[in-house]
Amino acid sequence: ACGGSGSGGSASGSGSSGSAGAGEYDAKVALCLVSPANDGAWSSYAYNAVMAAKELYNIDVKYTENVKPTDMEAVFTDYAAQGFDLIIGHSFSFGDAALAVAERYPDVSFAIIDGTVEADNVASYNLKTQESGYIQGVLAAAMSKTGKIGAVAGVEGPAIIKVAEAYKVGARAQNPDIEVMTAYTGSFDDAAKSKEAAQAMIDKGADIIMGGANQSNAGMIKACEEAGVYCMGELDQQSLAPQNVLLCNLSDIENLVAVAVKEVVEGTFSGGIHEYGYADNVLSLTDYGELDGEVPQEVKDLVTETMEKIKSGEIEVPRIEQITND
Amino acid sequence: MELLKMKGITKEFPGVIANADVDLTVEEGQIHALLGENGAGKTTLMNILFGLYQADRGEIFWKGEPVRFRTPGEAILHGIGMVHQHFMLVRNMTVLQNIVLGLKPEGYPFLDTKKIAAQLSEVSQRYGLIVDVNKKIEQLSVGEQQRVEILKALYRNAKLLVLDEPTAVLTPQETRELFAILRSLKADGHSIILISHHLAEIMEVSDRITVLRDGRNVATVETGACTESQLSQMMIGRELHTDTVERTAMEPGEATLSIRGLSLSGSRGTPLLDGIDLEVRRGEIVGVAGVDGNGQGYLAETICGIRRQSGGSILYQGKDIAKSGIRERFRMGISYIPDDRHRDGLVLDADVKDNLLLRSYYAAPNAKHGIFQRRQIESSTAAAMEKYDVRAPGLSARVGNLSGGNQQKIILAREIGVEPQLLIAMQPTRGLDIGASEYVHEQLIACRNSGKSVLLISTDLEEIMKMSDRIAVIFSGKIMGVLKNTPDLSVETIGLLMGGHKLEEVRA
Amino acid sequence: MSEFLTIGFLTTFLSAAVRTAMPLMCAAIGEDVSEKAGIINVGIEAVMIGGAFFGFAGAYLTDSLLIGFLCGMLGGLLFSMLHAFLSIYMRQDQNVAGVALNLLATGITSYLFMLLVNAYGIPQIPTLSSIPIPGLCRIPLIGEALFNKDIVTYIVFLLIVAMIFFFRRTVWGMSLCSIGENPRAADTVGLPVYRIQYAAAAFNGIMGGLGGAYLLLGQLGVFYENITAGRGYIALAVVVFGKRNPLGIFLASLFFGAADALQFRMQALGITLPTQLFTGLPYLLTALSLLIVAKRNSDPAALGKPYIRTSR
Amino acid sequence: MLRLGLQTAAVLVVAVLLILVAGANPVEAGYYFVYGIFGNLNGFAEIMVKATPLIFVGLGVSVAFSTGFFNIGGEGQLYMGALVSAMIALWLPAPGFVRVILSVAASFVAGGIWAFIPAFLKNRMGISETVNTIMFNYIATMILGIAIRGFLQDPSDNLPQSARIGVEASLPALLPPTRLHLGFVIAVACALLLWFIMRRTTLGFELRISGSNRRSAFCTGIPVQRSLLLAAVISGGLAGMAGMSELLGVQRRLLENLSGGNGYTAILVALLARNHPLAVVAVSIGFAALQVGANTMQRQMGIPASIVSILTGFIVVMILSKEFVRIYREHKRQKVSVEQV
Ligand SMILES: Nc1ncnc2c1ncn2[C@@H]1O[C@H](COP(=O)(O)OP(=O)(O)OP(=O)(O)O)[C@@H](O)[C@H]1O
Ligand SMILES: Nc1ncnc2c1ncn2[C@@H]1O[C@H](COP(=O)(O)OP(=O)(O)OP(=O)(O)O)[C@@H](O)[C@H]1O
Ligand SMILES: [Mg+2]
Ligand SMILES: [Mg+2]
Repeated sequence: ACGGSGSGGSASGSGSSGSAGAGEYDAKVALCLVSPANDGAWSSYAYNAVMAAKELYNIDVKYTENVKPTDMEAVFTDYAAQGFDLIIGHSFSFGDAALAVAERYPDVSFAIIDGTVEADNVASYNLKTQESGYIQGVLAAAMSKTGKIGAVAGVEGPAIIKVAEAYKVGARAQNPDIEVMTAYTGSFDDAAKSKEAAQAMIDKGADIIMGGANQSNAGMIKACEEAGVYCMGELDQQSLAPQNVLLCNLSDIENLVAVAVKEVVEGTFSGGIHEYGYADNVLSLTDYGELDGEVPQEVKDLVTETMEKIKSGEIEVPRIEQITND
Repeated sequence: MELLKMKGITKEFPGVIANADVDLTVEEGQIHALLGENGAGKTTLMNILFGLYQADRGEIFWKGEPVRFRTPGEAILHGIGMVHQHFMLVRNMTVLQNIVLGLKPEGYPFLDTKKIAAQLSEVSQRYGLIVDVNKKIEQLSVGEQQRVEILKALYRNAKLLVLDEPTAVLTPQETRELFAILRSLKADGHSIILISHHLAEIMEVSDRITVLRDGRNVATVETGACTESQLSQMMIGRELHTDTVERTAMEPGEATLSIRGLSLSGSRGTPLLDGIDLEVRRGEIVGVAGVDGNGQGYLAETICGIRRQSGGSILYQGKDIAKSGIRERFRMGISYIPDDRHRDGLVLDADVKDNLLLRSYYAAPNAKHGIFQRRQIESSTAAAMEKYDVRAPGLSARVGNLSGGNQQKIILAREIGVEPQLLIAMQPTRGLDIGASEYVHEQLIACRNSGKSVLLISTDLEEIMKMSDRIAVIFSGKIMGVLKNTPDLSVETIGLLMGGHKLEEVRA
Repeated sequence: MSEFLTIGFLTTFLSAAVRTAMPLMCAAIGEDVSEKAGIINVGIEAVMIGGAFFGFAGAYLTDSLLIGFLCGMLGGLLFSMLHAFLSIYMRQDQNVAGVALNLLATGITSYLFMLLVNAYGIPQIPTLSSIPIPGLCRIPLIGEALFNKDIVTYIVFLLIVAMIFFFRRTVWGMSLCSIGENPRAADTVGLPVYRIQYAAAAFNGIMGGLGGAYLLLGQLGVFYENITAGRGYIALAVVVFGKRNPLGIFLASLFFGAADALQFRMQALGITLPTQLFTGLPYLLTALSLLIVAKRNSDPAALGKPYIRTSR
Repeated sequence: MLRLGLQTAAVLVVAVLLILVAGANPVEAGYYFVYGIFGNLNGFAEIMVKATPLIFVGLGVSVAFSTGFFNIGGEGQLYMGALVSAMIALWLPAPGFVRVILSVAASFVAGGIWAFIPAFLKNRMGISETVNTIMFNYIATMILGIAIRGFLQDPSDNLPQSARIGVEASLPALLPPTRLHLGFVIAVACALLLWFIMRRTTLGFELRISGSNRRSAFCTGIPVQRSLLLAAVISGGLAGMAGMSELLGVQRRLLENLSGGNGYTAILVALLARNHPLAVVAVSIGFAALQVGANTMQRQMGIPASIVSILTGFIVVMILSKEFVRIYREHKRQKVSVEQV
């Protein structure tokens, strides 16, 4: 699933010089990432999405990985000056750069994934990931035999916190007595810490754990594999331990990036803060893979039912962006 | 029989030819002295023999066979041992560990301390090289460390022992002990190469002498067949004019320095100086004699303010200077020539100019408002260099690259050039050749003759007797007695005081 | 709070501490030997990431953990020898060489990983399994921590014992120390100073590589950029905190492992402090621990100074 | 000259190989590299922008190195400087320019303190600064992380970052629309000042001498302790100013990873500049140009970022090995002379 940055050379199209006329394409799209394109999680989502869009539409795609905060504005300026139609900043931290550059290049559209900024030509594309946290909480609570479940998250930021908090809410909605442990490793890199955090929860009796630490989820999944308990990951992490990973939040961010590209190509782009959830078919979950037979039918029904309720608005999942202590 | 023959050895360092076509032949069972001024190339020649340096040209024959030593290890294997000018000991390891280092001792690869200690005591008994093998090097005196070095060489079955300036750090007694050891080694069939600047010592102990000058052979002579003055003439290439500056007869004036009950305690409260009383008057050189390590360094450093006294008082020109810092004391006229110039007196990585400025860089006219007056500095330091005959490529030459003698002259220029009221000179000629030593002595006497005070601290009794108006003997942090340096004062008297006997006992 | 004192909690906690300590222990033991020979390598992080990547690649491509570990040690060796070349042969500042090494290793491993991913998709490998030692692993409290571990852990334990013996009882250990203290003295008694320094650096590379490889082959099974996440820097601190002796290093790495293990156990118990405090805790402890051991400075006298035989 | 040519050739060969293996066209890459640097005003200004923090920290590191304080803590000192600047720029009820001036001073003090602690521990207790400054980097990162999630967090949302600093309290732009800002001028001014201090003043003399031989300096009455601590403070202070400059000149918001490794890169800068303040400026600009060119390459062609790290590391290794031929000859001469003996 993960293409890796090595194909980047080919992504640039053939060797025309810097001033490729926009005429050949319907649109020119630039993607800016904060980590390597092949991190197997956060940045890979976006990379895969634009590459998929390239297949779908007649667009030119370029990308830059490992952009440091102080370089963001420079990267945006450069792409904008070259006449790109859409510049995607794949992290909230691109927000300032987008606002600053957008003012100077009113014809360019800027999309910030998971952002908080808006302007005429700047849109933030956000996910109601709390919804998937909630569903996973319901599932975990329903599956748990010990009455103890866990969530291992990465760096504390609102995008991560809101999932973990909704996980608690969902779990308690299913089973008010459930004990939910959460831990933040402070890193998306340190898989060993993620593993240690999961192990600590397993040692305390947790029998199902959700991961919210991008690529370092691998450590958490490893711990669950060794202990023989269930867990939930992201993207295609099911393949890491098919006998343990119940399901993953599927490609949610991929869809989000795809939406942004689609809007620009189709001319429906508008500034503002756009939020998408299950109702928009942007969020989804994988199936149970090899564990299909292990999940009782009533639990499966419960998950489907919960998802329907969220879609219909019957359940409004709260967005909690500060860690709560209970 | 010829044990060693070095032929046509040539060694060049960037800019210097240290050895030019040098020959050296050492007979079995002989003590062969190597003589030469500072920088003549003695150490270099020995380092080549020992495999530390590689000669650019030349041959070495060992017992008649041509040999090549790429590393010291190879030289050791052939039976060459070397006691370096600066000891090669690992300070935080024990004597025993230092001695077996690099060998495959009994029990190898394990360290069988007991067995080795037994073997060692055999060797040390035989030559009277007594040391406690379980002590760490840092606990030993310099003389003991030298014994360890010799023991180290002998334990390796050294047939030829090279000693580079071994007596520079020893007291007369220790030197005598060393020579006894050397003689017994010789009697045992060992050969010895001895480097020293002390002609008397060489005359006393050696069988043959090779003299080097500017990296070249000057002569090789039988010891009996030449005199000291001939030797020094060969070394420096001219007649040595001794004692040109005489101590003029003069009545000393009032006390410049007056020390009362001075004491200093170490980190664990051990007394390093213990109730010292001492006076230095105007127009007088007071010599402090004593075996190394009896508190001389502490005394000098306490007077200069480097260490803070724990009791008693130091009156300088009648004022108590207990509260003054190092710089303040210097400005009041207290200068200091430290014994370890590399450690305490010079910044080897800095240039000549900076080293000359160390004491006065901040003061007018060198600096105004913290900014250097460069012209002023250039001219004043150049003048100092000229006046004190510092031979260096220029003001911006790195001091680390100068010879010891020239390094010492920089210190003299800095400390004496300011015309101090009180000069504390500690081992001021250690490691210097005769010419340089003579120069230092002249400067000290000139200082005294102009009515200043000099406190000369030295372990070289000869120097003390030659230079001082009065002699204080220090032992174990105490002054054992102060004697007037009259012609009837005997070396024996001082020697007894140095050994810890009380003045009353000695007089009795 | 009482939960902290149950046997169950302590048992799993100690076991976690040992597990977390392992990579640190390997790297620190290697670094200690290197520093004893006078070579300080602040690029030990690079050595670990080298071990991690090459170990991973080796195991992935050959399906053999053994070959993986060998490749890892070789990878660590490679980076360590580059540092050794710069600091011994080229006589450069060892710290600068270390910083350069860190830069280089991050780049090289992530570049090679990119090539690996392009060729094979997202790679994953199995990890070592535990081999409980019958009887001993039942000992309450410490049985789980010390005697229910994988083979590499046991080997490292044995190595620690061997190192204690090496330094205290053998001529080799003594020779090694003499080089860090006074290389010229060592040279003049015929010890091959440079060769021993290279050997010490090689050992450092092998151990650092093992530490990095262990992180992947013993614990995680996946690789990505920067996966060692600063453990090399902690290993440097472990050496100092452990007073540069093997037993001390064993205990110091356990201490840091325990700090890490405690962090997540506290979070799991719902004890909430800012998580930055938790993640920063090991470093804070390290800085404090440096203060504690400060009174007895154990730096070898010639540490970090290039030895040049022909100068003086 | 020959050596320089050979080394340049070697770097080029490695670069071409890496690019080829990554599946891209080296000629095109070379075009974009040069284009990025010289192709437009923006790229040119970017070089100065990227050089600015390197100059500050590089100067700091060079002061520390020349007094024997091995400061690997530039990263942490930078963060502390940025943190304090952010607090002043955001909170102080004063006119913008006053806040800027106070920020400049306060960032120096904050970075200085962050270097002072390990320096003090080194001088008083003999704690090796190499390890300690690294630990202080992590501790500073930790404090920053707590700050932007707590008392400094932007109240308008929950992101781990501070509020945005207004234009009035920022370093003015020099060449709009490029990002070139006053920080660059301040950095160059610092370099000149430092050069003057180190070479022409008694203070610089004290710093240099104390660094070369503490004991001799002490015995001749130079205030050694004070000098060494002062050098550390200057070193950390300059790194702190880098934080201020990045914050008020570029980012205008405090967030994680503001430094992006400048604290470590600066060590290499100081090495290549041989601790000479003016050379630090030149080398920093060189490093920045390399990055700007490489970034353009990456943006246009998707060439992986890791290639830049490899090349930078490789160049440094080459420079560290520049004496290789001389040392090799030295060894060889020894061997030859042995053969002749
Ligand atoms: N490592 C070195 N590098 C450069 N030059 C050196 C080195 N060692 C010695 N020299 C040069 O060789 C010459 C001879 O030095 P050497 O140490 O052999 O003199 P020496 O006779 O031992 O003097 P001293 O009596 O002062 O010990 C010196 O003038 C010096 O210039
Ligand atoms: N590293 C070096 N590089 C160049 N020349 C050197 C070096 N070390 C020493 N020298 C040269 O060595 C010569 C003599 O120095 P040496 O150290 O032998 O003097 P010294 O009187 O023996 O000093 P000391 O008595 O303190 O040992 C000087 O002329 C100097 O040029
Ligand atoms: Mg000599
Ligand atoms: Mg000498």
